[in-house]
Amino acid sequence: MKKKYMNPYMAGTMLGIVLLLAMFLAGRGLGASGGLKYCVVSIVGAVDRPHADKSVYYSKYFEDGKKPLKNWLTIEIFGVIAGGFLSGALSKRLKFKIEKSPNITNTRRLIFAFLGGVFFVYGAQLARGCTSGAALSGMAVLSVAGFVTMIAIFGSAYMFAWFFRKNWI
Amino acid sequence: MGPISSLISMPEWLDLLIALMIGMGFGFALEQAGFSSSRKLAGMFYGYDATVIKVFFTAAIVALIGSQLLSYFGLLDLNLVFVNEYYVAASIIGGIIMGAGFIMGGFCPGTGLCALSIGKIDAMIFFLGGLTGAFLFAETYPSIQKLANGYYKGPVKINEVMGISPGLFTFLLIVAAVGMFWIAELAEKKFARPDITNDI
Amino acid sequence: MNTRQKFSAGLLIIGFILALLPLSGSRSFTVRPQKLLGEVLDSSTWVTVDQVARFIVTEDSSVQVIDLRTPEEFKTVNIPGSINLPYNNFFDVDPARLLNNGKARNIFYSNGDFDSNFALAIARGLNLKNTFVMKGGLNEWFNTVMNSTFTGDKISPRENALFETRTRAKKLFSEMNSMPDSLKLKFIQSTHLAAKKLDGGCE
Amino acid sequence: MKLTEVIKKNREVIVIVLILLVLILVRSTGKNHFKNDAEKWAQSSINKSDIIISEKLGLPDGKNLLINLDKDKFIKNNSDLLNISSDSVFSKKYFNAIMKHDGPVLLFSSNSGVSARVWMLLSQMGKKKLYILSDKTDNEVLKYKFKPDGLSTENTE
Repeated sequence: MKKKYMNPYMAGTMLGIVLLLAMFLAGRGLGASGGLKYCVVSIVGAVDRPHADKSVYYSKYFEDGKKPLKNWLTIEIFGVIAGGFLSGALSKRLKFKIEKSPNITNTRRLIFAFLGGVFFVYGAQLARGCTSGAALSGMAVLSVAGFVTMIAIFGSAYMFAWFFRKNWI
Repeated sequence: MGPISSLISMPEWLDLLIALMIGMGFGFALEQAGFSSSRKLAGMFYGYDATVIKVFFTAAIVALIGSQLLSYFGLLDLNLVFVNEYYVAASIIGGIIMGAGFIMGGFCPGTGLCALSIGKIDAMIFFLGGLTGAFLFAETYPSIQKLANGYYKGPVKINEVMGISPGLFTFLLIVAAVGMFWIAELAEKKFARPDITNDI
Repeated sequence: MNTRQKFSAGLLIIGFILALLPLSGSRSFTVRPQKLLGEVLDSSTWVTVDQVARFIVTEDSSVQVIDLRTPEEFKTVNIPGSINLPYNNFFDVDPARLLNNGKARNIFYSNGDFDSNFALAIARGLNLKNTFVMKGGLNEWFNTVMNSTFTGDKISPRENALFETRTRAKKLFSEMNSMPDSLKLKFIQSTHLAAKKLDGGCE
Repeated sequence: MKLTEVIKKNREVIVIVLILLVLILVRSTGKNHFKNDAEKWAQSSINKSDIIISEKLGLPDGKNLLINLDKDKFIKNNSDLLNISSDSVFSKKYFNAIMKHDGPVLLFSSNSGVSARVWMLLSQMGKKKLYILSDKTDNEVLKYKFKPDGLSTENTE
């Protein structure tokens, strides 16, 4: 039997302490989308190195023989996966499944999941951080960018919620 | 006196080990909060589950209080902690695109990774989509470079813009958050969907 | 009381305390007083004008000379390769970030012995251990390096080397400061202090 | 609800807040640390003429306490004199004497750099009315003029 989720305020406190530790130990916040970017950069670098060297975008990640996979953000997201797995194992929530509303098909759910990923990470690259990197970490250091991004994300999600309501409720 | 990384020049392996440990804590906290479930996350936008706002604001406020106190006790130099730089257009437009992605996919990158780690297949597809998104951004970067780098304001802090002390701003934020928590729990009752919440 | 109410109450009280604390977000000395005193009185924090002359002549890239005088004074005359960081707005430019520049030594100088040593005490107090002072300032530089003359006919090899260095430093100094103003300005602008950016975010 | 009941139900909150209050109390009353806001306490060093004084120009009013920072030298002066070698400024006995002195405190060292550094440290501890006694008050004036035509300099003194 799977365990119940932690009380949200307790979980928030735990997350806040992790964020505080990141600030105290490394002088930086948390991040997730940055790690995805570095994965892509290293894939592109491995597949088509001349293209990467030519592009204004990729080339800066290969300057001076830098290795995009050996990067704080990339290692951090491996940690996220490990930590999530650990927590799932402890609370007996490990299970392969597609989570969706019973009113929609698996294919529909997966198509939208894919599209959501595309949009989210594209926007995160533009805003230089996602909900964790820009909004959460930004708010914790009182950065204006953090608050603006947070309001934009939640505001827009509420705006679009009506259009996608069939997917969820 | 923190941040430790600026205090001593850490060897690379230690720096990356810290990254791994922080990442693990991050993933663990997200999963424990229930962010590995897209339907729980989406509940935020339909009112039946407001965990997102509770966890999100509690975390931001705890880190904010903690860092202010550490700085007060002379243990952390906040001038050496990274402050996100403010690109007005990029932050707003990026945020709007992210919001759309959030409601479509039901995850944000961090929660997606953590859902993927416990075997959610939709999260794996979300992750693939994320990689595609990052790839698309890199390829379209030359044409949106101007937008991405325009209206640059630097690493501005919100309390400095408002002209108040960081402590006072934190207090105001807490007051706002407490109000939101209260509204969120009222909404959870009003829009309750036991069929969904019992399922996740 | 449920969890939300408990958390709300706790956060509100702590937030209220925070609002009352004198948190200006500004920098404060972080090294323990007794330790800092020992550090600033250590003789290794002083370098001589001759050492600076040698750094300049050998173009030592691990050293950054920092001129704390006003921009006008700096424009009139300065030590070659130095960077202007006026003491008057030492805090405005965020010393902690500027001096975290990866250089083994940042050497302060002003005209005399006050500004440079005030700045050193501040920098060391902010835990910037790569900061030093050129003893005697620019006055001592003129006195020792610029006015060095060869006296007597018998000198030891060591004196000879010292004299060589001084002469070469003097020549560099003269060349640099004899440049027409427009050229000098260009040169100064090209050597602005490259502040190390903080690492972080999702970039 | 009775008061005892409220306290019982909010035990965690009360404990955390109390611990925090005690820590803040200890910090704000503790003396062995530098004050917050280094910029504020360094401010008067920017306008040097206010803090660097010489006997010639006249000493500040009030009961002066002169601190001689040089180890071996003893200087004569008509104000209260304290011979402290510079490295024991923060030893309990001398530090209390400096901080508790109401009138102006004058720092003297034959090395102006040492007086300047000690001045900054004491000022950052919150000491007001702190001066540097120096016979070289014009120390920060450039006494040489560089002549661009050749390799020569001119002493303007």
